[in-house]
Amino acid sequence: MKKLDKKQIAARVARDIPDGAYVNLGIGLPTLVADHLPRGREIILHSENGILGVGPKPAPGEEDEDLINAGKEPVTLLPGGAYFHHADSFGMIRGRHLDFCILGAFQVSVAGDLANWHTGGADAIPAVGGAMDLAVGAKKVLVMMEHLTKSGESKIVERCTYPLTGARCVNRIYTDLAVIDVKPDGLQVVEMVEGLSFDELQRLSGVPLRRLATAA
Amino acid sequence: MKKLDKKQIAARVARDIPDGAYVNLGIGLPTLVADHLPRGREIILHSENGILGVGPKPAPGEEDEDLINAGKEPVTLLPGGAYFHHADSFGMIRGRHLDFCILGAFQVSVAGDLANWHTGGADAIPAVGGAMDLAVGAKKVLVMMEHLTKSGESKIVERCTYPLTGARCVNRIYTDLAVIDVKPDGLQVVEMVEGLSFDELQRLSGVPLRRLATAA
Amino acid sequence: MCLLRSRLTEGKKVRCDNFRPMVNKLFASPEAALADIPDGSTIMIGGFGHAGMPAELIDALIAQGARELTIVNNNAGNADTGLAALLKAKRVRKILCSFPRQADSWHFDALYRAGEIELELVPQGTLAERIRAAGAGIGAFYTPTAYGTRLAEGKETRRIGDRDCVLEYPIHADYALIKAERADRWGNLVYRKSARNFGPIMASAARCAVVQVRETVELGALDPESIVTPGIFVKRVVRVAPSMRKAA
Amino acid sequence: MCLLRSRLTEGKKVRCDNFRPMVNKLFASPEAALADIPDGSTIMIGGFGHAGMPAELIDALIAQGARELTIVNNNAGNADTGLAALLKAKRVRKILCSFPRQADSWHFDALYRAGEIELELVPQGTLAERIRAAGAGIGAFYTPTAYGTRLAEGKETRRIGDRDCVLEYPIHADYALIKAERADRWGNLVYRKSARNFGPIMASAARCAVVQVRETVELGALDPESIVTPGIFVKRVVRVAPSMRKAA
Repeated sequence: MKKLDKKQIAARVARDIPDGAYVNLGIGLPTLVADHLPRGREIILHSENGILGVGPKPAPGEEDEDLINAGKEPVTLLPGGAYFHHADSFGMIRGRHLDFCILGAFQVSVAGDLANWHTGGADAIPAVGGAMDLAVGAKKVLVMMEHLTKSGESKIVERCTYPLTGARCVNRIYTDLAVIDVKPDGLQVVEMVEGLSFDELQRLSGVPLRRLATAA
Repeated sequence: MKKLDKKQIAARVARDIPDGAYVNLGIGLPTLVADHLPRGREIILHSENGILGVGPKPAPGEEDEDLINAGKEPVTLLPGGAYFHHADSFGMIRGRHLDFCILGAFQVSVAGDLANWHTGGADAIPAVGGAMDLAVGAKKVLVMMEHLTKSGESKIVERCTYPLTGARCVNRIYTDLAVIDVKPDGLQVVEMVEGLSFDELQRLSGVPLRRLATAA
Repeated sequence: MCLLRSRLTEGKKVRCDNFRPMVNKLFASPEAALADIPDGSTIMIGGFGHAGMPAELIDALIAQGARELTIVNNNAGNADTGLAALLKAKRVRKILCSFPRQADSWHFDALYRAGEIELELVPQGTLAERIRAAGAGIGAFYTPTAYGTRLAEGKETRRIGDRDCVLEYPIHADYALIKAERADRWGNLVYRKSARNFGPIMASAARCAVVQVRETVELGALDPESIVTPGIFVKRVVRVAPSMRKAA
Repeated sequence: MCLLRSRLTEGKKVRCDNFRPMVNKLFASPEAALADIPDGSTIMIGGFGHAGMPAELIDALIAQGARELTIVNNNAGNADTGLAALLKAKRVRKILCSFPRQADSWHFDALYRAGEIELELVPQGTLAERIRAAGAGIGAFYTPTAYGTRLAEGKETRRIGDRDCVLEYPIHADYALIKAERADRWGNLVYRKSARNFGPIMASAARCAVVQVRETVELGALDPESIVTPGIFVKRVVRVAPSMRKAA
């Protein structure tokens, strides 16, 4: 089978973002989505440090230390963009005004629980940022991650063993192997990469999956 | 004795507002205070519909329907003034950022309870506006009112018989007869009009008063 | 990848559809912007006095015909036009406001005395904060306002620090009808002077905020530092020319 | 009238005294603006990354010497300067933040592992809302954020509508140290781009908000429609010239 690389996952996520959507891209992997948004669609990116209408990276030498995204990388502002303070910014998030947020994950459970902020290690210094707000706030929470850990275990699990970011919050999972919807009655496979059979995906995932019913 | 008229009460209140104070003037009688603020003091007036730095009435013909105070009268804005929305405006009030608010009253109790929004009549249509927010919000709540009702009863009472605007919120009462502080241990007369004896004021008020101790 | 089906945008939460080619929230007329309001809707109406009152949108709402409305406004109508006319036409089941009684609130007064309208009287700051809470996804909040008064009767209370507080819940709306000064096609708004009042918070609290503006400008013409309501809160914008305003 | 005595302005609630002839909140230096900070104070520090970080005020706080501080910031210091230097000097008893762990947060990491600093980890939106609640006089609020997670353990919860919520309390501060772009002598502020971040809400939540600005302007020079923080929230303003900023 042909696993997707990170850019390909990002491009696949980007394809699902419709014209006019308000979207927050979590720090890390999800920021790649910005580079793959389809041309011809006007998509308005939110950054939780107080920006709507985030534009592309500035040209070298054009960086402005007062204009950064939530990952603290320099960005630009599109025409039509706006600045606001942190309480207003998280009001947008918590108040369900964002159409989508896209988050990375350590684990997602069959119920849509998300774990992406803490490995659970007793010695680990915790840091949560805006992840818990995004997890409960966006109308649709999309997760992008590799399907398996480095040691080959499924990151889609019956129950998260890492500390939760949010309970029952994930709507769709994009991995290097498949696109999977989290439905009230379980996980539903929407797409698989070429050369991957449903049975193989089921075996690798280790949790019950079902195929999307198609018109026979 | 020489009772104060409304303008004289307003002037007396105004004398107590120090330079640099942030002040909200309730609708009705308290708006008169604006006309008597001592020259040479910079006092910043707040209007709960979203203005700081309210200036004097506009010249005739200069009214702007988008620039009105809480009493819906046309006003102006001083240099240094600012506009904001209602939630921010009442955040200022509730968050104890105003140094003073000045309110009219039907009754004030010895404990500092304020009744100024509802006569209690079963048939009366109630209307509260921002009075309850101001009563709990300002650092100091000043009441200005006539000392007696038209039928000669004291408006300073043991217990309010009209519905409360706020409990234990009044700091000082200005009437046409006296200036009275509400202290944790009772009412303390600060000033009386010329020709009025403490005993007479006590008789008219019908609640226990005490004199401010002065250096003998 | 073999695309089976993409149904991602069909979620029922997106009731007021944003998604049009090249985001353009400008509507041709107040009538077009309000055409889909069903009976039984909760509608916030901006304004404090005449400042910020969306007069043409209210007129269009009257013409549109929706009934059994719940209205959220600071007042309950003045004289015979605007909100008062909507009340007079018996289209309002309930009103939430802080200051219904005014010298010229005769239509409200008559309905209220006849028991034909329900009134929820809310202190003005609590009204503003409940609207803001809806927009900001706050489940409920404790406020010191109204503690110990008739307006807190039956409500949960709690002493927090040195203040006794009352528990208050958000006010969500289906529609908000507000007025701003200037908008672009993304729905970014700036207001004018004290006409700002309830506009920004009502826009955030409604599933579908409809804004009448005096002027529309090109995208990018509004200073991003000075935009008061970012377009994310706005679904529909209608330009109402100053001349139309005077005629109304 | 016979004036006996006027004691009206002596209320103990007015801790950070506003009242000077012709309101003028401009201070000569960061040192002057922070001179009175006592040990044990709770201090909010604005900024997200370098944007909005009041570097010169933090330097002055380090020089000033106050100890046993409680700090509220989004992060817990980076590299060796600013907040990290304050931590390194062991002047901080406790920190409230959302994201302490970073590649260069070594001073915090060492203190934390040694048990020499208390950490209250708060989701970023809850941090912002708790600060805003303090400024707006809200006693407490229910938020859906963190429900069902480790960060809600031991907290009151309640189901409201379709969302499970956690009860959260305001964060008040004695001082806020923030950075803005421009101020007038009343303390009205405008910010620059994403440097706005925590400034406006921190100013409102502190008894004494101290602001470093790049520029001061005449009263009336700021557009009243565009003032982000009205002067009522600001007690002290210090101009830090751009050249000083670079040198720091």
